[in-house]
Amino acid sequence: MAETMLKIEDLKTYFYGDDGVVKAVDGVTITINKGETVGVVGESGCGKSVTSLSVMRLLHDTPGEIVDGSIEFQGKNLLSFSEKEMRQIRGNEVAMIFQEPMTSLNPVYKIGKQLEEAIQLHLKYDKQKAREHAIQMLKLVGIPRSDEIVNEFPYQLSGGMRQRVMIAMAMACRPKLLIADEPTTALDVTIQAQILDLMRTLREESETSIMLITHDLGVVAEMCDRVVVMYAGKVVEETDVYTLFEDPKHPYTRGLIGSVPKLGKNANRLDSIPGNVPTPSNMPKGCKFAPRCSNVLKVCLEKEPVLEKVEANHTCRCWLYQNTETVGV
Amino acid sequence: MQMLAISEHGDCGGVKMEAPLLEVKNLKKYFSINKGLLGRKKKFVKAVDDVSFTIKKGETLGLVGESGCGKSTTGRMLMRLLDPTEGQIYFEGKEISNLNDNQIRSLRKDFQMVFQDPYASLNPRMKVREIVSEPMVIHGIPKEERMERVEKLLTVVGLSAYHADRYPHEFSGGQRQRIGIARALAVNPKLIIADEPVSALDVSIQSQILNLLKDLQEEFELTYLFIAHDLSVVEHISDRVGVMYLGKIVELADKQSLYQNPKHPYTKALLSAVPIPNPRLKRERIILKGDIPSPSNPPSGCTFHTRCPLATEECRNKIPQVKEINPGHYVSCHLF
Amino acid sequence: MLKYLIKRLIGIIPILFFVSIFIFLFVHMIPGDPARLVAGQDASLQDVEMVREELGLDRPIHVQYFSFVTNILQGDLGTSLKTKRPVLEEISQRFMPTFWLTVWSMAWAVIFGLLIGVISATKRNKWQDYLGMFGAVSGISLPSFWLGLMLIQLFSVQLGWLPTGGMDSWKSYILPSITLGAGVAAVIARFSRSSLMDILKEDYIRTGRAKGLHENKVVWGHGLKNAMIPVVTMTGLQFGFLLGGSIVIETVFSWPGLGRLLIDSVSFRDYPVIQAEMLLFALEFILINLIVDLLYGVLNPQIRYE
Amino acid sequence: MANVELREEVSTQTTIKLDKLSNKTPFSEFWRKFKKQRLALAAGVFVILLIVLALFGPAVAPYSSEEFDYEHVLEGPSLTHWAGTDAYGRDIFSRIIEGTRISLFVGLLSVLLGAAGGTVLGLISGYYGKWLDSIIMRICDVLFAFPGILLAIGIIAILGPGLGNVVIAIAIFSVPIFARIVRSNTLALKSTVYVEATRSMGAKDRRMIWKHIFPGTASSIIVYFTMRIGSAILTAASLSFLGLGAQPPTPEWGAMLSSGRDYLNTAPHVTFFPGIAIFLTVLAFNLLGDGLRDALDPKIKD
Repeated sequence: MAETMLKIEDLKTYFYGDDGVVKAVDGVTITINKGETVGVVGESGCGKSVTSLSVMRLLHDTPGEIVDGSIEFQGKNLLSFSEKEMRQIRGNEVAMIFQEPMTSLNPVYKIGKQLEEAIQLHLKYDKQKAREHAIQMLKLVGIPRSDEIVNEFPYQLSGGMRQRVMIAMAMACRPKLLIADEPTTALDVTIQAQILDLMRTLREESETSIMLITHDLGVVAEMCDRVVVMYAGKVVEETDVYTLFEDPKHPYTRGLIGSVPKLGKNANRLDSIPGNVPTPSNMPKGCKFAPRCSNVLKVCLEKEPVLEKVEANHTCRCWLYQNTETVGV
Repeated sequence: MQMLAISEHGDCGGVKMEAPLLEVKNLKKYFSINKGLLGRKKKFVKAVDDVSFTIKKGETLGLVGESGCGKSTTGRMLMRLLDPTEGQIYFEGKEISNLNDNQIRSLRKDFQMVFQDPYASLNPRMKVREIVSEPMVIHGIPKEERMERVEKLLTVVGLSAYHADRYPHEFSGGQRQRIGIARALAVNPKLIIADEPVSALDVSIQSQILNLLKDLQEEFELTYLFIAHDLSVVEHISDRVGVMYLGKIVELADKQSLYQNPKHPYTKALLSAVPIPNPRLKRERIILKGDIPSPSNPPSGCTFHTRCPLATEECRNKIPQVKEINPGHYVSCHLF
Repeated sequence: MLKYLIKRLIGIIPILFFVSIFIFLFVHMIPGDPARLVAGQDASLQDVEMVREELGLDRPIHVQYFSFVTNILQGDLGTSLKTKRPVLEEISQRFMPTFWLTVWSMAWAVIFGLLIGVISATKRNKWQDYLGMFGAVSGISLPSFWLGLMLIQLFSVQLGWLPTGGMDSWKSYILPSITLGAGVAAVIARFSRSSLMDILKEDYIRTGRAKGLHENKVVWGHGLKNAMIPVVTMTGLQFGFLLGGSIVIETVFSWPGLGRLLIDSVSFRDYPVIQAEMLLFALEFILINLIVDLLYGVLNPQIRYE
Repeated sequence: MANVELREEVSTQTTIKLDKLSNKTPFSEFWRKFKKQRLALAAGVFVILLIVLALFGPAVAPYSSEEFDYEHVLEGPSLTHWAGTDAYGRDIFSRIIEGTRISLFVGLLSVLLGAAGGTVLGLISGYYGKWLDSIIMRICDVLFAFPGILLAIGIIAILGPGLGNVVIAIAIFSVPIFARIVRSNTLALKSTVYVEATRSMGAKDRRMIWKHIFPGTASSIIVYFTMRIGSAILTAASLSFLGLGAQPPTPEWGAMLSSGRDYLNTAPHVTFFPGIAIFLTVLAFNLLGDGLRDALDPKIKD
């Protein structure tokens, strides 16, 4: 068995707003091994980003709160860490890149300063050495004229370049786990190809584990070893990337794969999932996907299925595959 | 510079030539940016730079390209939301690019637009009924007919009649886009310009809307100009596709030729850059170097030469002409 | 940056032009005959005509405007009707007291306003925030003249710690500058709170936290510098408020400044002085806003380097 | 496993549930947010009370504002005179009640005039742009170059002291404030996609302005309107305090306060109570404005 890097178990992150409790993440279990890239896929509002922010314990500007579960990083429970201990982890052992490269860098500070900040903090380098390391990191992510770029401001760079800077910043302290939240969604296709290529190269060189959050099944197929599919705050299916695309079990996963127009395949109509993603105030009682499911059973409306092994290395949360013994029906 | 699609699918002999619904000739849009103080050395952003194409009745033309390629600006000029700097637009054989605001107003009935952002394109202070009936009010359709039609339109786009008395914020993104489509259909348009109509939507919703657009096209004999950045989506919905780069159409062909047999190095790179949801598929990938240049300072010669893996000296100096290399397949590249 | 500066300076020209016209027309808007006004009610018709000629009021209006501007540029602002002394002399005597009063008030206002604003923004929805913001909304609702009188009553009359008015020692500055600065401090507090709160929602703040930075460094290092950009602009606008407020406050504290001169002049209908004061206040305000624009440029790298 | 029917059933169930839940008009949304802000709610009640006092003040007041009583001059607060008496033995509390009408009238009227003028100018300036915009905005710049109260003093210097002239003066310097807000809102709304969508349908300017742009600026106007009433009342009181507004014996709060200055050492209540009246009234309008701002959120949503 490979060394476990991150083990999220039964994580629950709830939002306390004006209209009551929103269960943004409601019992999520994800395991990431050393050197592995795990994709977390789902549509907007499925809780994938909140899961990643929970790992970093970065729910500051949300009304969110982790109410249950555990997040073990290299065997240590991050939820028991103090804020001070968390700061040692963030940007050091666990780093993060975000979706919006245009707004993720501080407009009033030079690129170099923003990189050096983390380097000086975690690697305890002096100013001179931090600067050298920053330049080296920028070179590594393929930024031309890196020794000049350190003295420039974010507005002088394009979106693709800024995302490279973000990656350089994240990789600067050689993290063991990189959380990438939709890192290419805001970028153009040709730039996306560049960034994905860069991430693959860096992964091979550094053996960093990656948690890749995305809605794009194409990106998943290209980047990931294993995939976790989320719907309405819960994991509905988890397996390796090949099985997911060749033998998806959960009706939602199947619908999702069928919904995507595929390049070169000329289908006249696309499969589509009817209805809309349920809103927090309007959560169905049983299985959250039941109202949109084409294989719905009576039991789906009453009781929620559990996430269960359907094959070795393949789990699914669906009554179609549920073991009757555990259910007791 | 000619880019008229006279023939299609090689069957031009049998079918008699039909005048295109829309014809665009050498369309340009330069935005001036004032640089300098008193000197007023004017600089231009060449958002659209010499674009020509035609759309036939009942077909879907896809315009695809990355940010800053001018695809949305082209759509806005066709809607006359922007005035072209140069060039002509013909609608059913009649030039409309020289009409003034008042003359264009009645013509707008035939052109309708579906916008990218379903949240921003509906007035949050209006009920769905008012939103959908607004084009009918503008074009003088009597009230009884409007009320009846609104409910019919809502059913057509997959909503219910009772949704008419709701406000937009009560709907999800996909439902709002349906409202937007109902509004576009309200005055029986001939041409619908859809500017990234599904890019703000979730995957499962995106396919619903794409299917809806296809169904409506059949039912109402609509013609679409479909503008998007997603190559797979454009392939799915279009009959012919134009690829834009920095204000120019670099390649235009029917869907099969363009996707199976792309000619322009940019089209090739673009197609190879799209991530495909199949983990077993290992492709030769062309990764373009560098960023997309700014349209305010486009490269000389062929605008793609800074990133083109096959660029030669000629590409740096000479602007390539559009050539028809196969019937209906137009490429603007020195290699051909 | 130089380009930006030049652009700003050029932008001022039309405003100055319109302001000068406005002030020039000011005297012409006064009901009645300005010449009669200057000459006095008992003056003979002949005298009035003489005054008219002297003031150039018999000339065409554009000629009058032109000489008005030339006179101003030469420092000739006319003669006070009340004291018969040159207006420039009257005003320059009164300038420094008002100047120092506004500077002190602004200093208070910025220090306390920012402090309250930042604390409220970081302690959002906690008691510190509620207290700070209730204080601030009270600050903008307090009639400054009443606050001044109450402070006099407490600190001068009851306790006898500070003088009731006049400008004798550093002690005389305390009450007027606090009174004048209170409103501005409240505005700055409210504005910097909302500005900082908006900034703290930005993506780059999250980036800072994800780097493992201490929360203090995130707020004071990454947040505040960005939040300052709109706050500086707004503070500049508040100078106008201060200048206006000084008119009232100087009356309350018998301060020998421009504001009291203005009120005295209004009741005496001393138009040359009123005219000159309006010009001076407008110029001051325009100048301050120019400085603010420059500061804005310094804070914003996009302007600084282009 | 063809469970299409069942699915339909489920969908219908959830739709019905959804329909019950959502009955949100813009007003109900506003009220839901507004009623949560207790301070603003209290301020609103206080403002209503003030309006009632303004309408029926003299009927409610215990004494007449012109009732001289030389037996009880400059008396402190007592059970018979809640806020004491002034130098002529008049009941200060009654005078304050009567002053409500003056202050509210001056505040409301001046801001109403200023807002009307400013809104029209702002809409024209923002919607039509070009040279009209330049001219209107330059004029606003000039008016802005003078601190508000200075401008008012200047105007009064021309027109002469008096409450009517105070109203005119405050209205004039309110115009550019509203013009700027409405203009910037108009510009933002003009570039929204839904206004563009309407334009693409062939709508005329009149429809665009009245159906789409003006309603969009309304919430900003309401918020600023409320807050400006507070500051207008403050300015009017300041001018009266300086002797440029209401003249004694009018029971205007600023004028009352001014007349109390001479007795500051011996009878501070003469200045204290009118000041409290001004403070509470202005505070109420400001708190109400804050609450309206938070509930209406005049920033244009995307």
